[in-house]
Amino acid sequence: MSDIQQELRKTARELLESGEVGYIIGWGKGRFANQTHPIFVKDPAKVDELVWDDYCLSTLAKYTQDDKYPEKKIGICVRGCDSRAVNRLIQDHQLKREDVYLIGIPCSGKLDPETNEPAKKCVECAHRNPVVYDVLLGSPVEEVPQPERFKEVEELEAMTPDERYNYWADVYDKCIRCYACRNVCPACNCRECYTDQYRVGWQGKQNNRAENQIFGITRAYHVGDRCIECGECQRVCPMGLPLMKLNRKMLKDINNLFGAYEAGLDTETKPALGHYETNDVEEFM
Amino acid sequence: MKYSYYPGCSLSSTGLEYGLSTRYVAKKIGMELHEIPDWNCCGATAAHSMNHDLALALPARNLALVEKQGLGLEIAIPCAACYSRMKYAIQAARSSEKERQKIEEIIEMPYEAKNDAICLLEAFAREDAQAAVKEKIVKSLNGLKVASYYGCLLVRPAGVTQFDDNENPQSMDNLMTLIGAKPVNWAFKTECCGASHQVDAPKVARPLIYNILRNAKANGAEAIVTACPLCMMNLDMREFEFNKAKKEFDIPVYYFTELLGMAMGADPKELGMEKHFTPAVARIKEAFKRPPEEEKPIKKAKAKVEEVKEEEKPKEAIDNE
Amino acid sequence: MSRTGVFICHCGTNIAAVVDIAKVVEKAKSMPNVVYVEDNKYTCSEPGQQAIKDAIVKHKLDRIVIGSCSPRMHEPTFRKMLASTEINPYMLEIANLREQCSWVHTDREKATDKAIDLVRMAVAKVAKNHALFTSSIPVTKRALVVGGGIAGIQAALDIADAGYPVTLVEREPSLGGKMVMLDKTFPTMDCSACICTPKMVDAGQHPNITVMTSCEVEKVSGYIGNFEVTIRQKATYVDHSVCTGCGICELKCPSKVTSEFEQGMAQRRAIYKPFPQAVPAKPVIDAANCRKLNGKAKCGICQTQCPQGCINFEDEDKLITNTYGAIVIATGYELIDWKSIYGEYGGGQYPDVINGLQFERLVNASGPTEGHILRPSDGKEPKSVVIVKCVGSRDPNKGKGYCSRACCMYAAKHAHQVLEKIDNAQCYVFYIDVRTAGKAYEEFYTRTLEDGAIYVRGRVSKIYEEDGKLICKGEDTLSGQTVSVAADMVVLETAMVPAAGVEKVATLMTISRDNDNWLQEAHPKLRPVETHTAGVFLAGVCQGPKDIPDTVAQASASAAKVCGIFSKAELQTNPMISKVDIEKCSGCGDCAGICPYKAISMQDMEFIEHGKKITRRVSTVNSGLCQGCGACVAGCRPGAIDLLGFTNAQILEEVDALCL
Amino acid sequence: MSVDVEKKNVDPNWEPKILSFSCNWCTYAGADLAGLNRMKYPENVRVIRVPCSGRVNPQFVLRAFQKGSDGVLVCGCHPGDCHYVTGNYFTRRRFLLMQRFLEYNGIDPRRFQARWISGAEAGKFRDTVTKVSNDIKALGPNKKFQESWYKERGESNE
Repeated sequence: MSDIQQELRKTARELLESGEVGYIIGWGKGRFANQTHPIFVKDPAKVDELVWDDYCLSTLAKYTQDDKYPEKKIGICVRGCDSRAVNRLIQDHQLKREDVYLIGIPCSGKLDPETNEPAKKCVECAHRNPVVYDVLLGSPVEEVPQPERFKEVEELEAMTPDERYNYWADVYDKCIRCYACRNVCPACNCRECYTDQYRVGWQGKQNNRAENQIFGITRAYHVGDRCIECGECQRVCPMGLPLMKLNRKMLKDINNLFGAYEAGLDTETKPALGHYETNDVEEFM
Repeated sequence: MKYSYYPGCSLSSTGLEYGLSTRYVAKKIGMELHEIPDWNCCGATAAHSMNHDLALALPARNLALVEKQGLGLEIAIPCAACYSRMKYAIQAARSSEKERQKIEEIIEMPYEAKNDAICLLEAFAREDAQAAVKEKIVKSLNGLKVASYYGCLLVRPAGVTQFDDNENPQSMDNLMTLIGAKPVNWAFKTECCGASHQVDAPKVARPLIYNILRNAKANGAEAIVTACPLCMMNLDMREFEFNKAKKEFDIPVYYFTELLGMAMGADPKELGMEKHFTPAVARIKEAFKRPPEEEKPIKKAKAKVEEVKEEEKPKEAIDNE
Repeated sequence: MSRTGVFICHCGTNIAAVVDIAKVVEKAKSMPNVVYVEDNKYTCSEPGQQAIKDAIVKHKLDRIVIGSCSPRMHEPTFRKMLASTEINPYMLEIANLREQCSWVHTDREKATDKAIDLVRMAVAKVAKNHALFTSSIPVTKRALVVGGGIAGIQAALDIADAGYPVTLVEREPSLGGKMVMLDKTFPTMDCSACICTPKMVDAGQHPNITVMTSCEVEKVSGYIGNFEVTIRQKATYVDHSVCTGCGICELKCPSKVTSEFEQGMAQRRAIYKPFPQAVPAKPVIDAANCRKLNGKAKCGICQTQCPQGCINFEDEDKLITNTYGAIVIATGYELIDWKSIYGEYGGGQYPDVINGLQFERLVNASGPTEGHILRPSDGKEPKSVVIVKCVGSRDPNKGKGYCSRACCMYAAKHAHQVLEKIDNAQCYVFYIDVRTAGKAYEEFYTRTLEDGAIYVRGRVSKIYEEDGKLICKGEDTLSGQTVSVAADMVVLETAMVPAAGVEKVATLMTISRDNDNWLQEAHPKLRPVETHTAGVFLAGVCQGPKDIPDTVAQASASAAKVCGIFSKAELQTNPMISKVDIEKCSGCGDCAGICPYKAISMQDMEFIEHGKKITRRVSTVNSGLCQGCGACVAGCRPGAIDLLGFTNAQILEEVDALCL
Repeated sequence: MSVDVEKKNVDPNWEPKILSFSCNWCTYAGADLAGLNRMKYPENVRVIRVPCSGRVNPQFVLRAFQKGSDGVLVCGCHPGDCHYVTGNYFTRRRFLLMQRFLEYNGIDPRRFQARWISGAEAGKFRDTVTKVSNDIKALGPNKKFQESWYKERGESNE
């Protein structure tokens, strides 16, 4: 692991000294060994703060949304999921490819700081190598096929409508509407989220079960055809809600109804709800 | 060129020479024909005019046996009637699940309509077979004018057979050009020969055959070639009958496999050719002795040459104007 | 605080019979923002409307809800009424108390509850209505007519006579289309050239019509009143401004080509006028067959022979772009390719089996045989002629399912011409039905029978050649016998199919086609010459098989529609269109992808954000193109784009009102 | 804390509240035609007119359930007949997904239906409304996604 870290620091120093990049978004250590968090390195001297270890979990692409009109390129370390996030932001016209310099790092999965077990999102990850990058550190790792991509969803589908309602009712009772899931998600890139809009009437602001359910379902419906399955929403949710089960349900239906689909692998394939086929499945005759 | 093979009843009775010549030619060009073990009669017109389920079950049993045989090959079927019945059975089983289950009940064997059926003519009309036949030709019919008669069941109903053009089929004509014969462009290729009605309604059926022979003669046919035992029997036997009353037609009738066999140097007896009503051997022997035709394309080429010369002529005229 | 007025209509007894009007009025009084409620026996009548106008003034109302019949019925009426008051016509909502309440329910109490709910929904919606104003778009008073057959010519003449400039585009080297190929026209048997060529000449010389032959429409954009059309002027290698049409070049040209105009029965030269009376009467060079242009030889005779020196071998296609206010499509038809479908009629191997247009050329005085009916094979006069009708028509499994309408009449005409021009000729007509649905059509058919044409009811099953005769085997269903006719020549009256290339024209104009590829009219009975694309009209057979009288009627109808548009200085646009809130729009472009009318385009705009000048991509709506369907609004996640008249807020209010 | 949501024994004279979004050019015209022919159907469907079924945002359906409607019906032109050419192709995709997603979150599939009804199919409109109304009557009132759940149990549950 350390030689990639060395290369990362060397590449970062070159990029910063050459002035090609304004700053670099990477991971840095917190106070404890299992704590890594995103950091922004501007000064070539400080590149040694950049680390690459088992706890680099958070996705970095969404931070580009805080600096939408950079003078210089932004350097970002991209693993498999980050690179797909970058593709998604480019496809949604929220990021220009020429505004970012992507340092690709093949990732063989990270550890969950609490349990020191491989993180759930990494176990389920189907694209460990970056799909887009300007430079690649280290050699690509072997991809792990994911036959049980929708297992959890199928388990829920097997329940009766009432059981499912009760399952989700318990989940939404815990939701505190902190919107962390929305803030971390690369697919959630609207300028003003529908939940923040005043008096349009989409949805109340109270934090009760009904409003939480409507928020959960609407958000899953909004990002359903754009979700890159990076698992961040579930990881960052303070209440530990199984949000990926919602997104994966949407993806399962999109795959069954409109053909095999994985978001963000390139910038051409259009999200499912953005277009149509005249011979789509017909159930409303 | 490997097929499961369903000979059918005619090929060991009235159409014996069709069976012999097929075996001969297939062996010559290396086409493997795996006869279906314990095959049964396909029911032909008798079955489908009396009972719908029986008409589908009889051919389906053979198809089920092919599946049990497990070679996973297409089934080559010489006789047009058997071919038509098999095609109906396959289409019925593939188009409705209910029909397939009823068939399975009657024949008490599993049947999933996996294999396809084609007529023997289609097997020979395919590129690989035509190439193989070309290599084995030793004698040419030297421009013998041959009218190919397809009859009805080989090409109709188009939805079921899906073979060649149902109004103007060419596959047998192409085979004939391979062995040096000159196919005649006539209009009765797919007209009905009256089939079994030659027996129960001669007054209506005989004119049908008479018209076919008359149109063949009118277009200069020196022989008629068929791919169905019933067409063969009707044309051959009734021509003999007409000629007995008044010598009018001199057009022997052959199976296409017989002509292929002869062109590969077979002895007429090996192919059972002496069994024909209208004497057939003489015409072939005479054709072999004919002077080989100059290559047709040369004649065409000459025509092209004249054309070009004519074009150049005005050019000089222009220059010196 | 808005002041809503609610007016409940009895509609005579239609609503009052089932719905308890008094109870609805009572309940309406307590609805939010409602300050005045009144019921009226006939709200749509003059006194009814006057009552509303008075109430508006008296109670200073600013929003109106009317509980009456379906909005599809009287919304326009009540909007016109409001236009004469100071309330904006779009501050109005209508509750459908008749078609969807009183007429369909019997239980008085439940129907009344439903009526109250419907009024409550309308009141809740109207609270969120905004004043909307129609905007006007300029109209370019120039028409484009695509297709130079009789339909295109007639439409162009009518529009030009009304004083508007017209561009008449025809892809062949001359106007005239199919009609100019015909010899006589039924039922009056007047000669087609005598009634078509004068119209062609009129179109050619009309000051308001610019005839553009050998041209095709390349690109169309824009909307009604402002179509931007690019036309490709194909290279003709002859400068028509200088050419006098003397024809010397046509005589000298060495290379002979089968003439498409003569249906392949005669030859023309590489430099040619399709037929003597062509408009414009000037030749063009067919590059594929000209020996100089296709590189076969160094010919160039026409250039040396031309007294005016108007041959230019370096001519190239030109693209001409212009704006048009309205477009009439008259692309016409062609005959079905029967040879590839009907093997039983010989599949084209017998030269004496010809189709209707070929017969027209034979019997035409300026045709290859100067009007004598002679067999294409040996030039002899056929003594017995068989005419076969419905070849390709009314034949769903081999040809087309529809009836081509005109062939019954021109088959009778052909029979009449055979019997008239060939002495003691025999003419058999095989038919399924004889359809003579037109003025003097039946009389024309009976006269053909009297001339001695033998009509055999049945289809021809097979045509084959034997001893020089064409044997037509068929059936006479009236006598139940099979019939066999030995004919010298057979004329097949084949089906009409849309002209090749009509798909391109249809997609350019964004109009749809029915499943036989005919262009789709807006409504078969009520709007036969209009299409769903405003400003694009249809004329003639491109919309479906028809004969010349109907074609000319449609041509004049579409011209009237065009003049209707041009009579106004400006066009009012539909105000209920999408509007973008550029503050909320993140420029993701989803809406642009959804819009079927390409009315939404993403544009970069200047903004000041955090004190810094930046340009950002936002969505903009073209008010002329947007038809107000709202598909984009439902596709916009933050709700940045909204549909005026059916905004998110309005619909959500309606949903809330129903359920509280 | 599971909630006994589906009271199986539904009292007979309970009237469901059903909301229907109908496209102006086809289904709304079909409904008017049903009226013209004096066809009869149950009273508990309220129609909201929209220009095109493509205008219906799936969030409206969520809102309807949340605000207390027992069933939602979205209707539009048959694909290919849409007055706005492609509106209903998007409707079809959106509601193929939303229908499954509602079911996944516990809403009984019969409570949400979508149907293509043309301007001439008055009979089909009446039959669809009657069928949906009877389905929902059998299912009983919908308590899911409802704010009213809190009113019954007082504010402390906020």
